[in-house]
Amino acid sequence: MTPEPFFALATLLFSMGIIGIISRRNLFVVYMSIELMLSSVNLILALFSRLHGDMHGSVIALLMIAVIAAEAALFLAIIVLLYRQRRTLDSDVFSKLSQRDTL
Amino acid sequence: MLENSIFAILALFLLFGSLGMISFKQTIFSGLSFLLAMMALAGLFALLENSFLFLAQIMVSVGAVVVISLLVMLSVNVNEQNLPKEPAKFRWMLLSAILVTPFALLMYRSLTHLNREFAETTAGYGSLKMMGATLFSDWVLPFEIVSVLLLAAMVGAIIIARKEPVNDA
Amino acid sequence: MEAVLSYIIFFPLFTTLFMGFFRVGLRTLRIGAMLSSLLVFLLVLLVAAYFDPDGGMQFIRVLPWIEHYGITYKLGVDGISLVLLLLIAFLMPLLYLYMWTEERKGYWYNMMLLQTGVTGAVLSLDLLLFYLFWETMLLPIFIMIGRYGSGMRQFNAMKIVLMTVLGSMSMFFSILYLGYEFFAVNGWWSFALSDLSTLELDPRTSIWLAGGFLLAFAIKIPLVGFHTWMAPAYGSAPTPAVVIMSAIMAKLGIYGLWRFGYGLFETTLSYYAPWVMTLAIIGLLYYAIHAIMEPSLRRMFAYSSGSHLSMIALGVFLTNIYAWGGSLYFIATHALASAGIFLMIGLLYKRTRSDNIDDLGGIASYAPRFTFFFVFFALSIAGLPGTGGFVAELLIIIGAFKEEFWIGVLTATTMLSAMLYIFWMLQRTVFGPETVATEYFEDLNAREMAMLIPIVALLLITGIVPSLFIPLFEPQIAAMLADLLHSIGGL
Amino acid sequence: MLDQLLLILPMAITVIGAFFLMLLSWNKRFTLKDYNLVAVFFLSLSFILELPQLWNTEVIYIFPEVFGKMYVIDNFSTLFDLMFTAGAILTLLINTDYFKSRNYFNGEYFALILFSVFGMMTLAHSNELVTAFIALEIASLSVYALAGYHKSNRLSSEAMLKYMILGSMTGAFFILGTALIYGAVGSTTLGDIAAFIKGSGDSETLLVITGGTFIMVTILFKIGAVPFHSWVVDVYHGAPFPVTMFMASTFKIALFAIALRLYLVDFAPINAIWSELLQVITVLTLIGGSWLAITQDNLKRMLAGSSIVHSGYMLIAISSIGLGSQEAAPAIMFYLMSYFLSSVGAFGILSFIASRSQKSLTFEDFKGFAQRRPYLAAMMAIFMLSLSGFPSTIGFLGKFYIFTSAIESGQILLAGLGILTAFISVYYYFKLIAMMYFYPTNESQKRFPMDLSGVLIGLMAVLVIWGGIGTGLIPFIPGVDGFIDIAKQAVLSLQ
Amino acid sequence: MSTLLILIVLIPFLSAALMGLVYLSMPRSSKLFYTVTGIGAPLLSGLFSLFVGWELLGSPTDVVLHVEAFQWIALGDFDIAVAFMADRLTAVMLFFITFIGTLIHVYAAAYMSDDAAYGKFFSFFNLFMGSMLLLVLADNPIIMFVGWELVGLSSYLLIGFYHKDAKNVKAANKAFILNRVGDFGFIIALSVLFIALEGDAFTFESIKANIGFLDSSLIALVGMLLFVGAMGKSAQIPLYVWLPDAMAGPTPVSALIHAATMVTAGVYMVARFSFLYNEVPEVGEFIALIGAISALFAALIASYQSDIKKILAYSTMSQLGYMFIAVGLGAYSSGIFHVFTHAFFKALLFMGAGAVIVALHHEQNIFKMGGLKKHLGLVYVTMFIATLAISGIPPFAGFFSKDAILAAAFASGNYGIWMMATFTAMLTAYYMFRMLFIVFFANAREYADIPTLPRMMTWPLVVLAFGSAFAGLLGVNEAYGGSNGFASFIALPDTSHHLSHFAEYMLGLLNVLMALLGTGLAYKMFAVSAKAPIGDTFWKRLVIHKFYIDELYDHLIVRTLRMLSVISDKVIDRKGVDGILHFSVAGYKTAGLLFTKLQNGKVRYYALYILAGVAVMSLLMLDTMEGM
Repeated sequence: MTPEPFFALATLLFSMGIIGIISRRNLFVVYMSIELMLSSVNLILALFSRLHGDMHGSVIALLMIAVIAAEAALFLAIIVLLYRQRRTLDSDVFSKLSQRDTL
Repeated sequence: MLENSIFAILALFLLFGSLGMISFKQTIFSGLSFLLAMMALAGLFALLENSFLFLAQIMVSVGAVVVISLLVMLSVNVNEQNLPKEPAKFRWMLLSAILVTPFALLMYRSLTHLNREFAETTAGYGSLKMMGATLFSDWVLPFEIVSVLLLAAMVGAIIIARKEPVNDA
Repeated sequence: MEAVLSYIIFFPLFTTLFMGFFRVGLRTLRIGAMLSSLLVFLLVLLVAAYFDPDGGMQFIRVLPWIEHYGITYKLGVDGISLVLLLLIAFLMPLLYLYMWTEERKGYWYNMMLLQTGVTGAVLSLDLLLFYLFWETMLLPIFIMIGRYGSGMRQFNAMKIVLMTVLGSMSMFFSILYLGYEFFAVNGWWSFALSDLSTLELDPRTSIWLAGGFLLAFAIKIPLVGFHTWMAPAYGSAPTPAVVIMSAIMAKLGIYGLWRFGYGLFETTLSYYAPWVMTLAIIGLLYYAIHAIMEPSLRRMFAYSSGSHLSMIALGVFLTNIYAWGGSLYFIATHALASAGIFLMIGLLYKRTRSDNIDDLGGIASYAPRFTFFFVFFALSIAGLPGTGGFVAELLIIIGAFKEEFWIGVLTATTMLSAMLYIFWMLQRTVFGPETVATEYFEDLNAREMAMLIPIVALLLITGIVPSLFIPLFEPQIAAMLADLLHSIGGL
Repeated sequence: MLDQLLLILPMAITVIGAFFLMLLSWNKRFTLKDYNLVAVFFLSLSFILELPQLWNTEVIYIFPEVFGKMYVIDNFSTLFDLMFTAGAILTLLINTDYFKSRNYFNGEYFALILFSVFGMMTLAHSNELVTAFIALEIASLSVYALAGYHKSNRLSSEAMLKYMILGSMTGAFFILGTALIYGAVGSTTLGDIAAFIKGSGDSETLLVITGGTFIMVTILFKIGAVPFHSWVVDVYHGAPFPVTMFMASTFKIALFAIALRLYLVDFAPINAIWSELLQVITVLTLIGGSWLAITQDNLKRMLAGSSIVHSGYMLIAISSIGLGSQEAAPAIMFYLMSYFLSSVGAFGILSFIASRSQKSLTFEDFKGFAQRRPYLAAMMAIFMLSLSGFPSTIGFLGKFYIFTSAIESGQILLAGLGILTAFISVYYYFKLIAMMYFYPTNESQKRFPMDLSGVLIGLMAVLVIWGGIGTGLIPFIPGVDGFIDIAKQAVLSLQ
Repeated sequence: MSTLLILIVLIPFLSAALMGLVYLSMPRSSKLFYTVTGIGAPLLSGLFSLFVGWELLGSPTDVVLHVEAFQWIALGDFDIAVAFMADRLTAVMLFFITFIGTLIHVYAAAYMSDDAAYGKFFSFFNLFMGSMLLLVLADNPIIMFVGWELVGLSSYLLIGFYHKDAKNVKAANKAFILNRVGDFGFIIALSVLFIALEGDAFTFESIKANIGFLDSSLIALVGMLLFVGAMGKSAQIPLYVWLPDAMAGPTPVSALIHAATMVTAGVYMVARFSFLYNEVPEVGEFIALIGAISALFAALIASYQSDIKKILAYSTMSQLGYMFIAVGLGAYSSGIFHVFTHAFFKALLFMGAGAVIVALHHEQNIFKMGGLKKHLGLVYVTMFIATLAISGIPPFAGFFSKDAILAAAFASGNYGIWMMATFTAMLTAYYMFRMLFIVFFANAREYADIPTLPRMMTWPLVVLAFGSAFAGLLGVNEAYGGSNGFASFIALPDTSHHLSHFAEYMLGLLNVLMALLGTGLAYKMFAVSAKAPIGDTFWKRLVIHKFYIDELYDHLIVRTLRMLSVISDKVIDRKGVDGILHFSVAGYKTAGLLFTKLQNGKVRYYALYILAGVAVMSLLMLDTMEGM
């Protein structure tokens, strides 16, 4: 077993996270894409930890899981709030701050 | 060899899970795919002999975060017509995929630049005990402030999500 | 005694702050302003009295300011800056006299700030200090035009600020670069003129840096092509601001050419000389021609000012004693004449609510005193013998001939250029039949005469006995010129 | 032991204050004013306790046996701490009226402010990337929540959403970079990274370079560099006024704490690699920012756009650091201080006015302001002058240092561009002055508000002028040199 | 003695300033004060001038009085003092300027007595006197130039005296502007001369001493340019157009300025620079040619004018042409002699014309006069004498001076010039007698109320009539039995041409014949009845309309300048310079607007920008990695 496939996998995951943020308008998907990006970093951290043979990477990953949880809480809250405001999950709807609307 | 095939299966799950997550129209399907991906990730942690991380991933990421997300998804109960119409979804994906390529290339090339092979792990690697030892010897400060982070996030989330009578302009 | 220059600069500022802080009434305000300006005038006379024409830079005051970058608070006065210093101090009380009935307090505050700004710029010997004053004096002008002006005042105020700031930013860049070069060579920072002038730059850099300074001065003067802020600003600004702009601020551009242009880039400036001289000669005629059909008096004399300033700028680039002496003398005399004419236009505007030539005429029949002063100033702008302007023009023309025959001929067209507009203007403004606006035109009152007579007197004295004034600055420019010719010759 | 405790006391007080406020907010008896006072009390305590450390030039690692070298106390972090606490105090005090006029504020708001201040302070002190990231997240998440605090306002929620999505997305880059660095170095402590870079060749540092690049993405995003800028205008606009003020004046500065620490200590040997990249970004930021600023009618948006330009100036200095300028780092510190003073003042006045009206402020609203409120208008003019870099204000000296450092490092064109955008900025800042002074109003003149916020804004104005022209001539008051010395000392403490 | 020179100049200036101040501060002060001060100043100057002249008369010819009042400018080598000199040329000029000036002042006191701005008038008048005396007495060309300019200024003020009518002001403008055009040449000449002579004192004496060291082409250039100055002041082609219009001023002004003093300044200047012109005779010939053409041209126009003052104006221009013929050909003393005699009869003519105008309540058209002999007997007699003098009928003053000029022209071999001058002599007699006949003889009619002219107006006429009759006798040349006293007194470096006495007689006869021919023609055509000229043929129209020169100038210069002015404002400034500025500002703003279009509010776009940024950064880093 070599680390390269892991690297490729992490890269793909991170990229897919970015793609998800950009291409989707569904706020849940956007939120999960961000989680995905962070998770792929976790994979890398765990991998490095394994390669280095120390536990630092794993600990960082563990802390990251907490960070992910924290972000998730806030994300879910804002999604709920927005859904309550506009009855939609479409991120494009929330564009009242565009230059056109403020000029 | 066994490891390789396990890796292949987990990787496939992970990839399809995340691919599904970003491409399903229905939120709930995306959520479920994401759940799958997260579980596969947990599997990969296990494959990397990181048992504690595996546990944490299952318990926190999967068990708490994703499941709560699913619950929220269900609770907002989005029906078909409230979902965003995304006719150009795949075109956007293509565009962003093209744009993301240089980044991915850079990332991959940098990662593989690290010429390291998997070595045999020392005894107790990935165990709770070693994890705890590292955490509480070297990483006390981050661990401490993560608690503040969680607290702050919680306060924030409560403020944001709390229902209040809408009376101010 | 050595702090006297600081008092001269900051006295008006402190007066402003003090009176602004206590929100004094209008009466106190104007008496205070007048007293402060008179005090400053006395101090300047004191400086002039103790001034030694052969002594080079005097009354030098150096205090540390931003020590880390070697920026100092350095002041000093020499023959060239003394001329401007005297002018400012002389004009300010007269302006206050003009403003005496002005009830808007902001007017007074701004004028006092303006005095601090322009005086500071004249006396600073540290480049950053100079830049500070150079920019600061723009602010009161901005407010004066935009707040108390007429016409499209807001737009015009913005225009003058933006165009002048463009110039000063380029100068700022050059200052920074010079400062750094000095640091790179010597290992310590300094922005003092005397230090930076010792730098030996390579010609290419030097040309670029000199260009930065020149742009600032070209806009301030303004040379042709950099001038479109001028007429709108003069046209919109209230009279005291116009007087300061034309009599002092524009002259600071010329002063800058000397102090910093030649002070820092002795030899490099000759690279630009053909260009600037071309622009100046074009300006001399172009502005004059432009003024012919200008219906607004203020705008007309804005162009007139431009025309004469082009001539002064030309004189600065003609490196001989006649042209330099003439330019410096012209700075003073043109300042007086243009102050006079703009004050007259202001008085005219107060009486008729118009400075449009088409609305005027026949003033001579009702107001002989007004007519006398108006015609006198108009003619002194045209370089009438007996007024200082004639002496100055004569000197510059001779200097131009010293340089080159054709430059001389083109410069001598100044004899004609002012004629083009002045006389036609006089015909339509003060002479001819009266109009609705000028019926029952009130003649000048005692206060207004008191304000104008010193200017007239000084113009006559400068014209009849220039030898009273020339020795004040001659040694200075002779020394500078010798230095310059030496370094050009040394190349 | 005790002295070490004393050293971290300011931070501890902040977080304790946050907890205390959370607890208080359960009790319905307290009014907003009480919360405000409590928050200000804790912050001031923190500030006062921190102040003496400014004269402490040693570099101290706190509890090295437990924390390792993760938590550092040096002059640099102290200076930042002081700015954060001061910024928060000013934000709270100046906005007293604003809080009163908006009923959506409550106790948790102040807790969140304190949390984010705590995050920023930790960020300034952290000598380790993961700590820095978590600290950044604390600050960010609190600010996200603050930005969306006006829940019934759609703009506010939208601002929060945008800020959060984009912030988290770029935040992932930070931790990705950290991971890469960890992969190469095996440690995330800054000292170790520096040692690693010094001790290894090109190919080994490659991972560190990529990691550094990714970390830079986050920093660039947070300071609003183009093309990572698009959130700035929207979020500044959407967020409630006190929050915008807090973000613009305080939070923006926080990022420079970690950026400077990284570039000056960590990446010092290799940071020339990024100079080209930074130059490109700087050019984009300067031009794009000025484009954004000149086209705005809304003042919050204009200030947001202009804050992008200010980031551009600081980026000039950052790339100058990479190209070996000695003066660049203190220049940034000084610029941060000058920007802090001016923008706190400007936003303070805006929020002061906004607290009395419900609509968002545009240039038009300032017509005749000088007649209505001459003192406030004069102060606003001072802040605008400072922001535009007009001489005799502190903003001018800030720019002076930045451009000098750029020239020092040979980035003459960049300095030129910086000066050009400074020129363009004159337009939009002077436009406000023109609006205030050049138009008449029918409204009668109002008295100067001699309350706390008015006095504080006045103090800021005096500081802005003093910072621009102050000399050491007047005894007992530090002149401009004092400010620079502080900046220099702070930077020196890093090395 | 020399200090008198200062007083001569200073007194008029001081009295002008005094009267001006009094006028401005107390507009209603008594006329007596103005009259006394106004007449007193030139009278005093005149007395002092007589002393000076007496002094010089009793000294050798090369004695020059010098006095330095004070240092004017001293900058580098440019060391100019306000200094005065008087030699015999000066003395002559001083004499007739102050003498005739005083007479005209007296005349003016009566002529202007009803004017509200009486004090102003005398202030300007004395200013003029002072300027003219400054010009004449100046020790160096620069001070001379100052006087030269001040003369132009005071003529501007005086011509535009009746400023209510814009036409008069316009005439004044024209005068000053064209004078200034001349000054333009003058100042260039002076500057070139100064630069060429650099290092030496710049006085007439030192220039004279050093002129030999200069390149002759340079001298020619200086000479030409100086003459440009003279053209302006002395109304020669092409700068003459101001002179006829300048009749807009009060008649005493016309008499003083445009007859006796100011216009002769050009001739004086050429004579003063005679040492220079003697170096370059070809320039002199050019001057003579211009003089001849001007003389003929003006005489032609004068023959068809109907405004009494305009006729006199053109006649002045014509006579000035004679003077330039003389000085151009090196006959400086003849030229100055003509200046001298001309001063008497031309002043007389103007003042007589003024008397007629006053009598007819400001009627200037000669065809509305006629048969005035009865009513204005004294005026008629004096004007008749003046007409005889100007026509060159012996033994009146004009004959001797004009004859000397014609003889010089003939003797120098410039026959073309001589022929033109001779023909002009005929024309002169023709138009002068035409005027005289029309005004005093033809179409006699009754006039309602012709006022009695005050004594102060008439007795100066008588004085001048004596002068016009006998002044010529001062310079009777040898051929007519005289001793050429004037020329030997004035002692100018004349280029001497020898002409036999017979030739002189023949020339004199020819002149007289030509004058009689002109007189006869005039008598035949106008003595009984006179009709205004009608432009029935092209040539007549051309002459009546003064060859359309005014119109030509108007179109060629004035309108072009005005058009250029409009273009510079509307096109160059607004479209050009401001256009570029506005274009760049608008461009920047448009770019800004386009850029802010990116700000569309949609978060995924924002993320896309970030990704693009990341992509660019990644590409840059990949590129860097390649290099490592």
